[in-house]
Amino acid sequence: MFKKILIANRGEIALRVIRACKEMGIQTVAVHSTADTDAMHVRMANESICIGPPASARSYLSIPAIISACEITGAEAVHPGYGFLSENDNFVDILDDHGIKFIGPTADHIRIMGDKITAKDTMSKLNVPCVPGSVGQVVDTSDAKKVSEAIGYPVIIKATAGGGGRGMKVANNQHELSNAFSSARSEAKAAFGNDEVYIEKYLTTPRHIEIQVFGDGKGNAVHLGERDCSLQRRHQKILEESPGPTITNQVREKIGKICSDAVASIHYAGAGTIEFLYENNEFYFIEMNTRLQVEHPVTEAVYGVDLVREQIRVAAGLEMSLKQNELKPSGHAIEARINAETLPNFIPSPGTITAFHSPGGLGVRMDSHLYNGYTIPPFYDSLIGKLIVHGRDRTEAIERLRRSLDEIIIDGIETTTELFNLLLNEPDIKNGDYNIHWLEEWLVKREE
Amino acid sequence: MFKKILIANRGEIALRVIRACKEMGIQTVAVHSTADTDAMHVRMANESICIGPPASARSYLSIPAIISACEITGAEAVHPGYGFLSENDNFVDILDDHGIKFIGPTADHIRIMGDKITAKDTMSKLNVPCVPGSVGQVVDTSDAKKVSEAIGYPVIIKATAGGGGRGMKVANNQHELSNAFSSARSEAKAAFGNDEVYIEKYLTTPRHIEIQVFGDGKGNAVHLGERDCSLQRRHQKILEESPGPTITNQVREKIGKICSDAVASIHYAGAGTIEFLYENNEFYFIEMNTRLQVEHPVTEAVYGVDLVREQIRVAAGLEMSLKQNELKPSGHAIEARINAETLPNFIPSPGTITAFHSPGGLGVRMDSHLYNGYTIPPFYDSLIGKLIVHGRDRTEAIERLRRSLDEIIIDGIETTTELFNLLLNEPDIKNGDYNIHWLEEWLVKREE
Amino acid sequence: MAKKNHESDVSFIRELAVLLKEHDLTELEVARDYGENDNLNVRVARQKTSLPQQHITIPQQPIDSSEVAIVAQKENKIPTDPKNDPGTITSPMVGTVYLAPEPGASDFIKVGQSVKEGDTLLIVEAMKTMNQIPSPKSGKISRILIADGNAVEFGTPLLIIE
Amino acid sequence: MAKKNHESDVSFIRELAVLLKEHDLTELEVARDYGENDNLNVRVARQKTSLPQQHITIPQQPIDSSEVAIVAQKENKIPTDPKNDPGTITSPMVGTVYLAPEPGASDFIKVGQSVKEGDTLLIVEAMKTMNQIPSPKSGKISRILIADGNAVEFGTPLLIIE
Repeated sequence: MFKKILIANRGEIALRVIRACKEMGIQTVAVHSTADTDAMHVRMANESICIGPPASARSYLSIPAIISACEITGAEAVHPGYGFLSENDNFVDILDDHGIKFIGPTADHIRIMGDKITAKDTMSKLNVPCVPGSVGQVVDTSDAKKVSEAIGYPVIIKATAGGGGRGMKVANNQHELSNAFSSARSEAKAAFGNDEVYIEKYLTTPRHIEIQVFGDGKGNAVHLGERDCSLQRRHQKILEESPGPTITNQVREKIGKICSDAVASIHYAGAGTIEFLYENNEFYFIEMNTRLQVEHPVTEAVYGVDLVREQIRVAAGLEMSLKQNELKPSGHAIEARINAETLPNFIPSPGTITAFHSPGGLGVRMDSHLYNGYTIPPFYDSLIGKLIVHGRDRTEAIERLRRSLDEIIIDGIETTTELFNLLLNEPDIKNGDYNIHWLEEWLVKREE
Repeated sequence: MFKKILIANRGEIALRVIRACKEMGIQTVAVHSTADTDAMHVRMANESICIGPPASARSYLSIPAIISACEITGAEAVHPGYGFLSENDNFVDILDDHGIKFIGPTADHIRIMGDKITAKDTMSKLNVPCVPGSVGQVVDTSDAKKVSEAIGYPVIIKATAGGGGRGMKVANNQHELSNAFSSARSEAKAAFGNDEVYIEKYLTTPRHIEIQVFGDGKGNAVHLGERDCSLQRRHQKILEESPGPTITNQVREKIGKICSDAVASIHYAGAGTIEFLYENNEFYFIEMNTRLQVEHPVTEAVYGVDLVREQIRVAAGLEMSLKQNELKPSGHAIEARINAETLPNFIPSPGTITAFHSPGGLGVRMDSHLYNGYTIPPFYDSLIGKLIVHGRDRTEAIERLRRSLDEIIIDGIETTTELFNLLLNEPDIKNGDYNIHWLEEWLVKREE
Repeated sequence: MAKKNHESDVSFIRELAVLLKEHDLTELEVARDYGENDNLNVRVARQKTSLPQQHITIPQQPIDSSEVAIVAQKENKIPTDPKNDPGTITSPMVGTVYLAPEPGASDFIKVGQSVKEGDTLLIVEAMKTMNQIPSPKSGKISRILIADGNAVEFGTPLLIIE
Repeated sequence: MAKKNHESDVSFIRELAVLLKEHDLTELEVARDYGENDNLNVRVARQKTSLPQQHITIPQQPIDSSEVAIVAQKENKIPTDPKNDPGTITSPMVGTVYLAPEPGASDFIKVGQSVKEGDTLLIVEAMKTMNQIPSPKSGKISRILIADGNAVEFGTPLLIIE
């Protein structure tokens, strides 16, 4: 087992990893920018290194600074958390060159899944259900028309290099196609310097269902069921739950096995998430995230596992302790992401926390790097806490979320806590009757 | 279901009950003394009533004040928590007279179990293993000698009306007996106004193992395994865990079934705990607590249940939702009781909390009524928080306890937090190798 | 002379008050001796606050029975804080207040009336028992702070005897 | 006279309040005697609020490599805080400092030496790369704050140029 791990991240996820390390008796090194000198992850780690100025590009994204921090502290492994360098294959290659273990999959797996077309090709060959669409890129309008007619309207045109919703256009019929096609291309060019696009079937009211997988890198893998993350605003997840309100045991077992078989066969190592759109009882592969997800605690609650501990174990060459026949979902878990943002427009609200009180009691987990007197710097993500509740069933989880939201005190800044109180009063949320458009439509309705 | 419940308690347990009520959509009434105006349970309840001055006898123990508070608020039921009026049969009778539901067993069951001799007789008839001893009270020295020879030395002489260690004397042999007998009697007389004593076999190095039971009052009951609460100082539990480090599945199933059968056959309603001494693989009944225990969260963690919710359900006449065949222990849980006390002599340390920070993350539950700026009054129990951790096995639970103890911040007063850091470094604790004398011996050793 | 001093003192104190607010202070103590040996003692304190009362969410549900209105909202019902008045008689128990010995009868006391120590002031009903509350001293009833049928907590101000 | 006193007193207290705030103090007590025996007693207090650094337990394990001593303990190694010195040159990167171009060679700079803008001051090794750190200005080396082989963070003070 590693003696010392460097955590190449900040905020709640750095704290999450440090907690796992402490429980495993592993020394921790926190890295931080000058803006994060007083951050919780710096305080909780055994050692800390300032690696650069506030701008992420020169600190948390600076590969030389992080490698150098490993060298001077003697850290044997790096946990990347999520975001920042967690899906940067180049970083993994450089760590390999320096003999430092990356706690995550191989650079090759990151590369494959990082390219949307290669990822889809790979998954398709591994029997993972994909959205019908073009084989590779589509170069011109006539090609686009042929493809679209074959798969049926509506279709969506997407940038090969894309992400975050940029370079995406929907065409509902043949007439809209050529405009959508050319505007997707020019947007892709502007956003990513690359105008390659591809076409897929456009699903109108799908849910976002993702399957948590875990591989040992030696050809064994398990799945840990699904999370329904359909409640999104601008492609940012707001609330996640497991089990998915519409997913039966039978459906879970079937898609779960497809996913674990797929990652097993490519000898995938560590935690991964295969994201799907789900409509009319069919799954359509979107992408695979080759890292820990923000919402991983939902799965931890339902399956009673520690995914970060497992990541570290597997990275250290130990056997995976997860066994498919022992992984039985129990109860229901919901995560509410609490952001330092002002409602209703979700404008970032950095500042000093003048009072902080965590909710407690049965079935409540709070993952937050806040403390009384902490100043949230304006340079990074606005996620300041994740409230995860677990109950024997969905109703109990919802009521537990409601009462623990009431207990949270975060003063001095604006937060999105109130949003969840409003959501939990909505019949659609109570009934689990929502899709990926529900939240944005609801927000529009509220403004009117 | 009840619309409104009055909680006849304070501190963390009042908060615990309020949380359960909120999750069940039940309105809550907090009662409080003038010393507790700013207490957390008062803040979290829907309504609050000041029932008297700081002295418990005139507030939390005042039956007229509590009944009256029920009447003016329209509360239909009372949850007594633990301590105070929770095992007062007279209180239950008066509530019955006023048509207010007591959330707990009947007054008769409380009466039976409140008298040590009747309790033992009852349990003995229900096949619950008891400590060999006198049949009823022992009136004189010659009688005492006969009994002691029959059961074998060492023996212990105990006050019938006793509790808290007062009126208890050990005799290791015949020569010590008459002194021990007469001093136990006079101590009993002084402490309880009643010099009735009885004699039992004295166990030298037993563990304290208790079985959590739950009955529906209609002849059905379940058990939820055991808790090992051997770490005690002056008969006060300090740390509890489940499963017990020395209890096998087979032993658990056997004693568990004996206990659940016993409470089922007397139509016991609600939560109860049957306490045993455990030595050489034998259980010896001590007493039955006819209420929720401080350490109930340990069981909740291992069995994934909400005991307070279940108490309320059963009191409201609903079916018990616990089913023996669904109650499977999972993982390991430990509770550390955090007291406002100054080490090494456990002297109460009331005062104002200048900083409070709860531990968080996976597998951590904090039940505490503290908040930043709260002033702990000097009039009540020194328990200020319970830190409960759950892990996949005992080692994981211990490491999780260690790291979460590190995260707690309680400034402004002295607490016993540091005690647990010391305990967790002891090989005996790591190995689960301790009995009811271990902690006191360890404390003496440390002072030397 | 004194008058003039008062004026300047008041303006001095006002300026201190402004200072206190402006600089987010919590305490300011000044002892100023004028005269031969001019002397100035100042103590300025600024305390960080932690978790102020109002930050704990107390979901105050509307209370349906008018009887218990006083329980949650007593601050609103009582014109000025009688807690500090030395003549205030507070309730010795939780219960329901009755001003008259029985329905339809006239009240035990009225504002302006003189009472002697031991005179019954009102009744607090608790556990179906009518508890006559005797006056702890002689004097004149200057205010009655509760209405017939009100629910009262332990310590709720009932009336003021001057 | 009194008026004038007030004014100067208030302005004096205002300055105290500003001091309090600027330096994050919680209390300031001044006793000032004017006149023959000028006398000034001051008490300054600063209270740690909420979650001060030292309350978070940072189990500082003994760091085995002398190289990284500076990482955890830099406050102890540096005599006075050079962060406020305008002539302080800080490390532009994380790495290991070398004062000489190669083992056995003499150091790039010595205390008392004059340097010109662009002169190499020392080397910071990061990712096996030797990064020569040029002087950002001309001046005289007044202090060297790190030792050969020390590990440095981003922003660690390296030396002072006057």
